Amino acid sequence: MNMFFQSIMAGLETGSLYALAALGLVLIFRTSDVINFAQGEMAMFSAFIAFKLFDGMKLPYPLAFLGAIVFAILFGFIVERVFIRPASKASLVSKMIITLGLIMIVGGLANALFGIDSHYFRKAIVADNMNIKGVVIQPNAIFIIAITFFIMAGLFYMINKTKMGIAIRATAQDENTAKMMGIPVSKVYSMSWIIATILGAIAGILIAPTTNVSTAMMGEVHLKSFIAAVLGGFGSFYGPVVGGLIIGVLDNLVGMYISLTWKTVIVYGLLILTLIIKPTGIFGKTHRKKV
Amino acid sequence: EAAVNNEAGDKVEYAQGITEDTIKIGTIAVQSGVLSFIGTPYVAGMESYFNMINENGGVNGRKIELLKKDDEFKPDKAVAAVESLIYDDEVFAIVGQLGTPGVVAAQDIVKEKGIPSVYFGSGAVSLTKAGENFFPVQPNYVYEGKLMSKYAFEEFKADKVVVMYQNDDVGRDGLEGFKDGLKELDKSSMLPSEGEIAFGASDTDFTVQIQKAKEQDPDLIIIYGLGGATSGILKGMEGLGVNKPMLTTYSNADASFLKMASKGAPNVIENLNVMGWLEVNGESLKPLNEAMKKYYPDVPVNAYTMAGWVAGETFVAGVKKAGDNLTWDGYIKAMNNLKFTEGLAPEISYEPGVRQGVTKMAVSKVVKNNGQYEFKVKTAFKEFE
Amino acid sequence: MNILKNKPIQYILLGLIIAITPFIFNFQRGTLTMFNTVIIYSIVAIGFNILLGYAGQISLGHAAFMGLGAYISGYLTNMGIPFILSILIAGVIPMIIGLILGLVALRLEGHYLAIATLGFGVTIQQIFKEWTSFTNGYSGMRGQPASIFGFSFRSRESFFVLAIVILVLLSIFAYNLLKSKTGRALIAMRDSEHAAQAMGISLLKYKLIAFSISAFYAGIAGSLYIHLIRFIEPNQWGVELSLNLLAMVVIGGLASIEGSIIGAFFLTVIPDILKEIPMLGEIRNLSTILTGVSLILVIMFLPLGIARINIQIKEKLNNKNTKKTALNQ
Amino acid sequence: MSILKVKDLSISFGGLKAVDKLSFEVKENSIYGLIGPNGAGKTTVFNCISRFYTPDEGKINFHPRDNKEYNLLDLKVYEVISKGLVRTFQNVELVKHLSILDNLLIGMHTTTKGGIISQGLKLLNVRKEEKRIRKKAMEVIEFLGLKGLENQLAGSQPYGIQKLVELGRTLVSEPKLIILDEPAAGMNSNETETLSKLIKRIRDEFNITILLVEHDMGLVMNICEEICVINFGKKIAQGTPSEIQNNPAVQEAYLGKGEVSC
Amino acid sequence: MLKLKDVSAFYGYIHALKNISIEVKEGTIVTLLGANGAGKTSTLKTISGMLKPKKGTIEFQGRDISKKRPEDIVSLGIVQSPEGRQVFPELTVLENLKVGAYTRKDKNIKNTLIKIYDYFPILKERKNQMAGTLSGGEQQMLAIGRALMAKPKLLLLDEPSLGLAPLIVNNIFKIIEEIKKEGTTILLVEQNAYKALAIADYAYILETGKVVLQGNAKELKSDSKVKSAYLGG
Ligand SMILES: Nc1ncnc2c1ncn2[C@@H]1O[C@H](COP(=O)(O)OP(=O)(O)OP(=O)(O)O)[C@@H](O)[C@H]1O
Ligand SMILES: Nc1ncnc2c1ncn2[C@@H]1O[C@H](COP(=O)(O)OP(=O)(O)OP(=O)(O)O)[C@@H](O)[C@H]1O
Ligand SMILES: [Mg+2]
Ligand SMILES: [Mg+2]
Repeated sequence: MNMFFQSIMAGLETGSLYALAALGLVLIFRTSDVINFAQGEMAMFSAFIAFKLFDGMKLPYPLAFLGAIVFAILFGFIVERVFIRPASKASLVSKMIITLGLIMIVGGLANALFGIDSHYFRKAIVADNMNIKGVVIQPNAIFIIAITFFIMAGLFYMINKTKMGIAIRATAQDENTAKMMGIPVSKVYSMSWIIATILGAIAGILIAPTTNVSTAMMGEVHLKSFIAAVLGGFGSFYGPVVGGLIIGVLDNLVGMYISLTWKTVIVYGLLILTLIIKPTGIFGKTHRKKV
Repeated sequence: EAAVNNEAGDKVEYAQGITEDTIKIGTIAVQSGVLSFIGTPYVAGMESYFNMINENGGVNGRKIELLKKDDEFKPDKAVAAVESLIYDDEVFAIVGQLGTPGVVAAQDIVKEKGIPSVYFGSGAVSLTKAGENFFPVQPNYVYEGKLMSKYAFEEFKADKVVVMYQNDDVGRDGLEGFKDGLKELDKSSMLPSEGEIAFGASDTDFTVQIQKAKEQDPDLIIIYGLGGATSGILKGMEGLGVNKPMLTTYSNADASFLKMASKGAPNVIENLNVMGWLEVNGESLKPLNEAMKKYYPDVPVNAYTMAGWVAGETFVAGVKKAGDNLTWDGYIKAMNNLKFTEGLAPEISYEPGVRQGVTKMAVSKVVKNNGQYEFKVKTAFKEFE
Repeated sequence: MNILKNKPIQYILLGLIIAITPFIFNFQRGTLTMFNTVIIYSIVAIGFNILLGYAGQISLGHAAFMGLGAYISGYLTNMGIPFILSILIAGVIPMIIGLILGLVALRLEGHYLAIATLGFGVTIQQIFKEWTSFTNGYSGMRGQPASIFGFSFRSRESFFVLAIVILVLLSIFAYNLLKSKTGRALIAMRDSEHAAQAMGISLLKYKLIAFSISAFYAGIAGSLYIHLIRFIEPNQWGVELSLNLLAMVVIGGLASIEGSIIGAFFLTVIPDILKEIPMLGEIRNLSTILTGVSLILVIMFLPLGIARINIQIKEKLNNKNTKKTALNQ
Repeated sequence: MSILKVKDLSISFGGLKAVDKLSFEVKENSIYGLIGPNGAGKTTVFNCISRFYTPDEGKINFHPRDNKEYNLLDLKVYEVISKGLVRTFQNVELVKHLSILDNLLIGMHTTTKGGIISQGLKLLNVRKEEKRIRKKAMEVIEFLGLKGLENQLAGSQPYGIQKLVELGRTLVSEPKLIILDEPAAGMNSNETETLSKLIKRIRDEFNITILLVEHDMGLVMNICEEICVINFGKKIAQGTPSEIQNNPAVQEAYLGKGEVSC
Repeated sequence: MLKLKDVSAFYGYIHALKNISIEVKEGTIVTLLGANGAGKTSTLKTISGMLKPKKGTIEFQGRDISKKRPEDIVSLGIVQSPEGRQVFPELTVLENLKVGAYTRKDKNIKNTLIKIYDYFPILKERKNQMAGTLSGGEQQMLAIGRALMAKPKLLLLDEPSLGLAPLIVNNIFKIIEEIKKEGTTILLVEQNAYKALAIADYAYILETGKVVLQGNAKELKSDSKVKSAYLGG
């Protein structure tokens, strides 16, 4: 029984990491209809900045964290201005290719600037583990799960309840008409890329203790975050979070009780099955399309 | 045309890539993309060695000219690169081709041409039977696994082990070798089938695997995987408070792995032992460290750098032995008579038909020294007999 | 002269010219191997373009079909089955599996389809890794040289001819198909599913057709691949290749057969050329960065793909306002 | 003889009953108008007939020829056209990136023969088919007065032309019944008049029954022989144009008093 | 209030507006008439900044706005109800209306909303329905309502009666007159020329991108040439 709960606990922690990474993805998707393949790469870059500030410049951890956030603001702004906006009229797949190019640029730059080594980066919360009836609970894991839910709730509020949120959604659906209604569309895009990049940075920094800081650190997490978003549904912010948690937990349970070698096949198989049964994800609403 | 006299005094032409004062060779390694963390230090190590040799006058008056190709770890690019080197650039030898997919894909081409190919950045077993012109150096994973079983038995006195293996060629070969070894030692019962635990190279959460390992209550945990996942497992052990002796592959026997892994797992790291095929005390690493500082100051010195360096050493040892008889036959013959003990590896030698690469390995243990972790050699270099 | 305006004839003539160039000019062997892979990727890209450019269905798992073709063909020829037969089977089996994706696509749109197919691709790749009795797992599978009626296509030049013949045949087939009922139905489905259905076009049928044809092309290309490179392993057939295929057709030009070929050329050759620039080669990873930059530049300045460079330049010269109209077309 | 019989048709969206036990019959070779206030459920009825929606209740029977009768609810959307029933859309749905000619060829999709292999190899039968359908499409293009525009992209045409192309696309399939959703929307009165004449000619020259939804009372009263008025998904009146115009219930719900101008 | 001087605009090669000059006086209703493709919509688009004029000036309250961005033009008080409705399909009716009020900073948004629900009661009934699932006519009402939410100084209406039932059409024209009385200036594009001329003060008739006729609305309405050519006799 301990093993069961321990696997679930670990699954929730990893799942939160996927969810955290997925939230930025979903935000960009919902504002500009772009699947940002480079989200993971951008998160990695920001995590490196935090690491360099902490390890290289010896700043205290909170300051390094903050520094990376400030960097992310700039980074998101630049990426949107330089790469995304000039192609705002391009088709959906063209935008995918742009973010593909972005992977190469950001990844390549990181490689050239930060070197090829992996580095350990400390946890956000360093405290003794708790042990509840044989199940080890790490305070840092609780912190990560809490942050994820906090961000999710914040995004949910912003998108659904604020004026900015409605403007963001309107822009996503019809940029031209949004302009005609006086929405400063370019500001909306900048904003959402900035927020998404910040989310990426937070995800990257929190993931770093698990994966180490390296140019390849986000690979698996990024892929899983996609799956999380789709599984839960791109249409909401709680969908991806639940999707992430499900994948994290499922991965562990399948590994624990079915097969460690076939677990990827099984988990992806379940994903495809879910999508066939519920094409827009678990929480996605299906609108009957009006003819 | 350059020519030499062979033993019988006949005129023999130099092989391609050889002139009076140069030896042109080629290497292939991934140098861009996510996997460049392997290829970059590797090539840097090799090139530093050649630079050092060239600066000291070259080998028998010939400078070594290294052509580098990037295959992005892809077999098709590797094939094209090998062809370019052999047919278009006409190099004398392929030295230190890196990456199992590319090495195996190019195997036929290299064999067909008969060009010497020295050192492979790969632990693929198939190289041991590839042909007379193939000179693998670093131990293959199956052999290492086999040797681990011997150490598990002799050194760790284990009655029960668990093998956590990376679920790809690396880990599976290691596991296979380990099981082979147990069988030969008649100790198959040491590893129950529940003790074979797979993990993915890119996994981030090892809780399930660690719990399964712990459940077996083994005397020794073998971790057969590369640095990223292995450090992840150590962190997991730290988190879950698992304290068992561990033994991992030579791929992790370098200081930068230790530096990274120890920070995430300061308590369990001292349980870690590694296999090693190189003598990596401060003295023997000095030339490498100096050369790297000189030529590639921003590239880390790690297991890959050392591997590249050994590739250079091995090739040059063969050239020295061949003297002026720089035909392919001449070189291969020279290599077959080689017994090279001056390098980082304790001993490299080939006989016709024997292509095992290095077979002597030692176990080192992680120890804490003035607050720093380092490897300390704990056994002699032994072979599996 | 009129006959030269006929696309299939153009394809044949062009194929002929390209096929004999290695016999006239002395290409480097490595370069010729690369050109051979360009032809192979062109075949996948044409199939993929039928799916994406014409039918408007995205797939991020197409590498799996190519891999499947490669494994099947390798396995069969290793068992002694003639190349001709095994290349056909290597096309047909992916085609059948493509039907499964077609069924998925019937229920999914846009991003959901993208990820579902990505999941499909990863799953199949995982199966390549695990099903060792068929694929030989991580150790990889070796392949024989292609041979037809005892003639072995061992040399790079002869393989080039073989690959081009197949490319030309498949290009003509695609062209004819797209210029008739099926092509119109696919485009109708892409532009307006409602109109298509009202006009009697079964979305199920045409999604299945699109997925299975493109899987067929990928399978054929996979088969050629293993007989050219003569080695494959599971890691090749992953997301990276699938995304590269996507980039090929978008960069080359959606809904354009020529574009598919140009895109395959671009994505195979440009990174290598960038590596060769000697001054830059020393700076770590610059080639990767520049490849990314080149992708983005193409999208920004030639949003309709390199194949349509002429109309886009013409429009640019004529009026600055044209970007909108160009995309509306 | 009724070509289309709708009986007790009901459909709701969530709590909203968009169509409520609606019944009406369209006589063969007539021009039949379905009118009603905004949101009354007209487009929804069309969507049920053309099978984009499946009603919660009710029957829709189609009777194109003497000895043939289809229960439309047994059919899938794409099967409807081959039985002789075809529609246009309230918001024009053309294949924007194809020429006008190609759009018409798509209208003949179900009657075009040839398998995938023979299309890919361009066998003789495929070439013959292509010739046949192109000829037919050109005839319709001429009929619509669009000759010369056939190779233009459909998407770049003015709205009015697009509506004509959509009409043409229904004609090439040789239907028995065409249903039109607001064919005159966005047209001025001259254009509407031309359209009225065209619709009449279609009925007269091709013997095609027309069922239409329209808010332009000029057109409706001018060409429809029978009209059904619905409100909140229910029928509130049925009859000839003059009966409808003078029906007080219709005036109150839809027309307004004495407002019909034409 | 609004002055277009010699405005020319293009879509790619297509010369949509050819030296158009139009003036809209404060507090009036001006209507633009003309056949399909005459350039009416294009004129409105150049005013709202969606189509950049190649030549000519557009002055609003004495300021040149021809180079301003659409969102800035809205802030100046020019709002459009676009052709083809263009509601945000996946926002609810209420959210669509809120988007309309995006540029407003005053506190009276609620009142405007009440008034719009008053004009179009159906919108109130459907306030939580996704706009994309509304019927054609309902969407049209929403588009008009959304523009009114901005409380514009100058309202651009592109075929507001499109797809509306006769009863509602009459209503719309009444509403237009009402908002004029409240002080909003209106530029109206309509196919229903009779009705448009009936409420307008001044009218322009466009043909293939040119102004071919202009004048007092009442006069044009009774002009027999105009009648036969544009009003369908
Ligand atoms: N998919 C849907 N989901 C929810 N409500 C819907 C849906 N489709 C239609 N409705 C509602 O059903 C009612 C009928 O819509 P329909 O489109 O049939 O009206 P209509 O009679 O065609 O009106 P109009 O003349 O304005 O086009 C409307 O109130 C509409 O909001
Ligand atoms: N996006 C576009 N791309 C290319 N041409 C266009 C575009 N929009 C309009 N046009 C062309 O510009 C000209 C003027 O069109 P506009 O839409 O302004 O006419 P309109 O008077 O509003 O007509 P309608 O009554 O159909 O709404 C037409 O020839 C039209 O085809
Ligand atoms: Mg309707
Ligand atoms: Mg218009």
